[in-house]
Amino acid sequence: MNAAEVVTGAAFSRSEMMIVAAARELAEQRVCFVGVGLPNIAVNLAKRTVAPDLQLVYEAGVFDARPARLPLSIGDPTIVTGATAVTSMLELFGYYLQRGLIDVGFLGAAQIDRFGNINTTVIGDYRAPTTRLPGSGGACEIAINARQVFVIMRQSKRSFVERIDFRTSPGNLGGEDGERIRREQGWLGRGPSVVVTDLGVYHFDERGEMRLDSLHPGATLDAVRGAMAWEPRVAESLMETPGPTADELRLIRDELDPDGVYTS
Amino acid sequence: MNAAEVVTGAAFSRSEMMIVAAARELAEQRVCFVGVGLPNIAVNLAKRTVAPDLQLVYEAGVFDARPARLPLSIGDPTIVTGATAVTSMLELFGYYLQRGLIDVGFLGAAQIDRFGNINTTVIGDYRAPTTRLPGSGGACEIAINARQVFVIMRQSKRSFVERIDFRTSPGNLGGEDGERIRREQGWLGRGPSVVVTDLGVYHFDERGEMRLDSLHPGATLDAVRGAMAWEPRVAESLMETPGPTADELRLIRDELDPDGVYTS
Amino acid sequence: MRYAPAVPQTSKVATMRDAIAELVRDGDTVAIEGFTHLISFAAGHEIIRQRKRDLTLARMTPDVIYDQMIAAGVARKLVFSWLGNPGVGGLHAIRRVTEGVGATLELEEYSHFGMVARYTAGAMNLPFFPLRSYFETDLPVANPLIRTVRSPYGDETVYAVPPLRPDVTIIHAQRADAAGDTQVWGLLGCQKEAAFAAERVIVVVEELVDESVIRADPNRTIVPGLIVDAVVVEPLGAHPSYAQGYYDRDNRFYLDWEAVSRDVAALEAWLDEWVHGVSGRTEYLAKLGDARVAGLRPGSAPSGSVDYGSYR
Amino acid sequence: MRYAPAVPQTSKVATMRDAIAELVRDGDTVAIEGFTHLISFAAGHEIIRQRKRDLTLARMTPDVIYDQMIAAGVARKLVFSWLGNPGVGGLHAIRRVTEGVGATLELEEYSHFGMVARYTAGAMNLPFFPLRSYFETDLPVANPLIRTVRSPYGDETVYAVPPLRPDVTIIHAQRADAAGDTQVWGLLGCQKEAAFAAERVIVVVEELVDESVIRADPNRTIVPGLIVDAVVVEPLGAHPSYAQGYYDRDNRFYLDWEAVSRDVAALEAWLDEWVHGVSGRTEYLAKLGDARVAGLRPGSAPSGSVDYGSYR
Repeated sequence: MNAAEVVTGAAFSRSEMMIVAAARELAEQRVCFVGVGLPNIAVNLAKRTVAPDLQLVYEAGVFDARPARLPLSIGDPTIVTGATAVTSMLELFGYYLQRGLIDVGFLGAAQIDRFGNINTTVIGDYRAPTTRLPGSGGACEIAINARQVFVIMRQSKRSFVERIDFRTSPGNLGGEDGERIRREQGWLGRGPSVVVTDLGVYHFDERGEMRLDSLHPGATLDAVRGAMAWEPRVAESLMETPGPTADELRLIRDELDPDGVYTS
Repeated sequence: MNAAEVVTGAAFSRSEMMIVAAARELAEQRVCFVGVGLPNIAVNLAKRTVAPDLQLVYEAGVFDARPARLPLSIGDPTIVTGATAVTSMLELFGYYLQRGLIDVGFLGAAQIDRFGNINTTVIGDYRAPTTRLPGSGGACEIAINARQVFVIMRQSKRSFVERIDFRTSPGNLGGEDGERIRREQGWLGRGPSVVVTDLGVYHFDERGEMRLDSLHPGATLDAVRGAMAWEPRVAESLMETPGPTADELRLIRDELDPDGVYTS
Repeated sequence: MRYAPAVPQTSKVATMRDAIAELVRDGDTVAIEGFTHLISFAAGHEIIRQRKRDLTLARMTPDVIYDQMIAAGVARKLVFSWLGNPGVGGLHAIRRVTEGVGATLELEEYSHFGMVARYTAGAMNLPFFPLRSYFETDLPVANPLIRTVRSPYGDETVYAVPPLRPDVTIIHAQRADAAGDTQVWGLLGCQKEAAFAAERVIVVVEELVDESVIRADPNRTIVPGLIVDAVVVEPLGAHPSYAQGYYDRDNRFYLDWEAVSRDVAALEAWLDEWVHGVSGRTEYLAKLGDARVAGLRPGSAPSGSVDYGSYR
Repeated sequence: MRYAPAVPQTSKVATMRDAIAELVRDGDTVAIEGFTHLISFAAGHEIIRQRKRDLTLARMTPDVIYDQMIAAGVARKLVFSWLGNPGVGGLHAIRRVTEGVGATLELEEYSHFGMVARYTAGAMNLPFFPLRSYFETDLPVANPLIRTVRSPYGDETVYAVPPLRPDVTIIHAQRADAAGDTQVWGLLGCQKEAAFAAERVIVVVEELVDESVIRADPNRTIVPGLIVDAVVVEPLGAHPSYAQGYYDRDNRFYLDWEAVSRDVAALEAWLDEWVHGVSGRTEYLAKLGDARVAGLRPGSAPSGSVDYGSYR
């Protein structure tokens, strides 16, 4: 992007920065499986900015959607009208996802650990949880079968935890052990490769551990450490995430989320 | 049928009698899976006579076909136009047949034994056959999953054999042993229940063996014995098959098989 | 070539009241399927009105309708893969009976593909369906019905799920004929699989059409009358969910549900007013008002016609 | 709301000659699928013309096109479930290389559902697919790749088949756009499964249409451009088989084939005249003549249009 366009200061919210940073990660990607919630707005922003040819796959059974508005949910009628293909969910999960045709699975999460293992099932004990979360939906199979997984979530000591309460979707197995497991069980995917939060952008190192590569404008390493339960690995060449452009903000505010559902 | 209408003497061929007798067996049936060849004409005749509500299922993926002409094959476009449903073959074999929704599977055969085991694969040794036949097609799974199986075939010492050269489709297992096998393997079907030939009509007894119940006009028990490799069981109350009606013959000759492909 | 005049097929058209009374029985496993669109709220409400009990409710995404049904006390167990108010948040009636040590609702939990695979195994009469989900997760621990199966080709081991065979599957569709031949366009979800897997099937439709409409486009048929027990004609019967080409989701309703669902008294009052307080869908729609419905109608986006060809 | 102007998708439109030259390699497993209709005779003939060798040919119903290809010597092995000239009789070129002790063509034989299940396992990336065929038959003896698998739920044992993953799948369809998004109506056979199972996919179509035609009716799409490597526009490319809505089967051809196929010299002469003697489909059709083609055109039977609704 053109640096001159970058909006500075408090002219954008942390959520907006998170969505923008997540969208930008999709440049160069071809086929993206869009998860519930924040991924939905990030992916739709990418389609309007860095990745106009991105083919959006919705677990509802839609391939190459061209939503004319931000879908209210991942089954909104606007993802159907004008799509390239609509299939049964058996075929969507079997012939597209499990077959290995998805480049990026884009997920949200309630809890994540340093290896990208994700919990969207329960907080607390499974049989008597303090909070009952939605459960897997398609996340478990997306994490296993998409070639790589991007995660978008707000970061806090409650969400970035040492040990997740329930493993709904497997993380980045990393290393030789991970390779062996993948090979033996016929996994096609490499697991999570990007995590974008309201504070920064993480990628995964060769051992499968999350590494902070970019801090959002205004965020500090201390703020990051204060919002996670383990001592983070930090890239030697830690970058500052370029702030949102005026066009990115306009798209979010005027088109994608005029009611501020995702960005408030 | 009205006996007064029955055509007598040499006014009809043995093939015509066979097709008519086979069609009549479909009275009262609801859903019929139509096999290649002779079953195709017999079932289409039934639909025009004794079973107008019969729902025709073609393995090509068609449910409740209303062919406007005799289909040239079981994938003819005339079985598609005006049908109730067209599905993939995965769904046709899985959701309709294996699910147990087919009342009658109607098959032809090259060889049959006294228990209704059917060979449509090879004559001679499998690895070096004297005659390579078409193979199973859908016959194997029809025989296993249709609630009952009707067979139509011309009868001779070469086709009604003591021991078939290859078991393509299982027969009427009969008896307690058959019940046990069906239960253990989750079979839904009872196997062959009717065999109609150019000489007569057979049903199966409680042990699963074929029994001659009706002789076609002009056929004799000696002729039957001369056209099969085992000594047939014969019903105590052996009937004579009522000959074709004028209407049945007209339908075959004018509409269904004007070129005499099946009836020559 | 003409067919002999067929005996007219018995019509399966029924009222919602009769269909639910006759086909849904206490203790049944009931699947109301439809992924995001075509969710039969109308059938769910009738099940509540008739005070069915001890149901096992199956559904990939128990959303607002299951929150209402579970709040009304019809269910003892939930079989599912994603629990929430789509695009809004949680389902608080369900949370109340699933959180903490006093949880009273039994849960049997899969992933989406696991649920789809279960219906498919049911529809195909298979003893299990294999899939590559669940590796390195806690789901097989939480649900011992998720098991491994070894491939007979090489060493590979994958997971399997057992067939799901509902006593009753209820689906909403755009159109059907009186015999129950049913067509859907837009999202197909797992309705076909859930219907073929079931013992009994109720189809609720926006429009009852002549058989000739169905037969003009047989590739659109997802469920044949063969497996359908009742056809209920209930336009807008999927409100507040949507029906592709007919109406949009009534998002205000979903947003409002958040507050209603959090408050036991408000939820009771809502059920009294909108479910028990109306005799059926006609009164519900009258209460809702024409203006609200009018605001949900989409513009037009025709599919165009294709030619099957006449082969005589 | 508008999209940023997209980089135009690279067109995949290719000539049949280039598509076959680049995508079909000696030794490949090639599946030309299409059950009775939409059989790509045009692609089969081009494979013969280019004298491909050592192919493993897969197809549920090896019919006249495979009889021609096997007669021409392109194949070393056949994977199939039904072998014949549909509605007519045998395939004599194939019989000559499969009967008697001197049989030279290797056979791998299943039932129809077995073949469909193999493609489905390939399309789903499963190590096997379970099915209830083959009980008490000789098929698992003839083909040791048909194996049993025990259900992890109870004692039940069913059969399984392994995935079939063609190097190339070729399908004929009514229409596609330049990116390869492909729509079919009428019989669907196992084309979708065979295409998703394959490493490379060639789609041959009656008509090339604008993307907007595809997007107007997304439920009709059976194969997305995502998995398509080449789109070949070859009207009447399925002759003498049929294309629903476009032309009927040329039955005279199937009847005539019986005599041609029985006689080695006649078959060679036929290949010389109709395959090697023409440069491609255009010359083939010119030879065939307009009158013969005109006689195959069906009457009209429109599907009618449905409305997807515009949701903005």
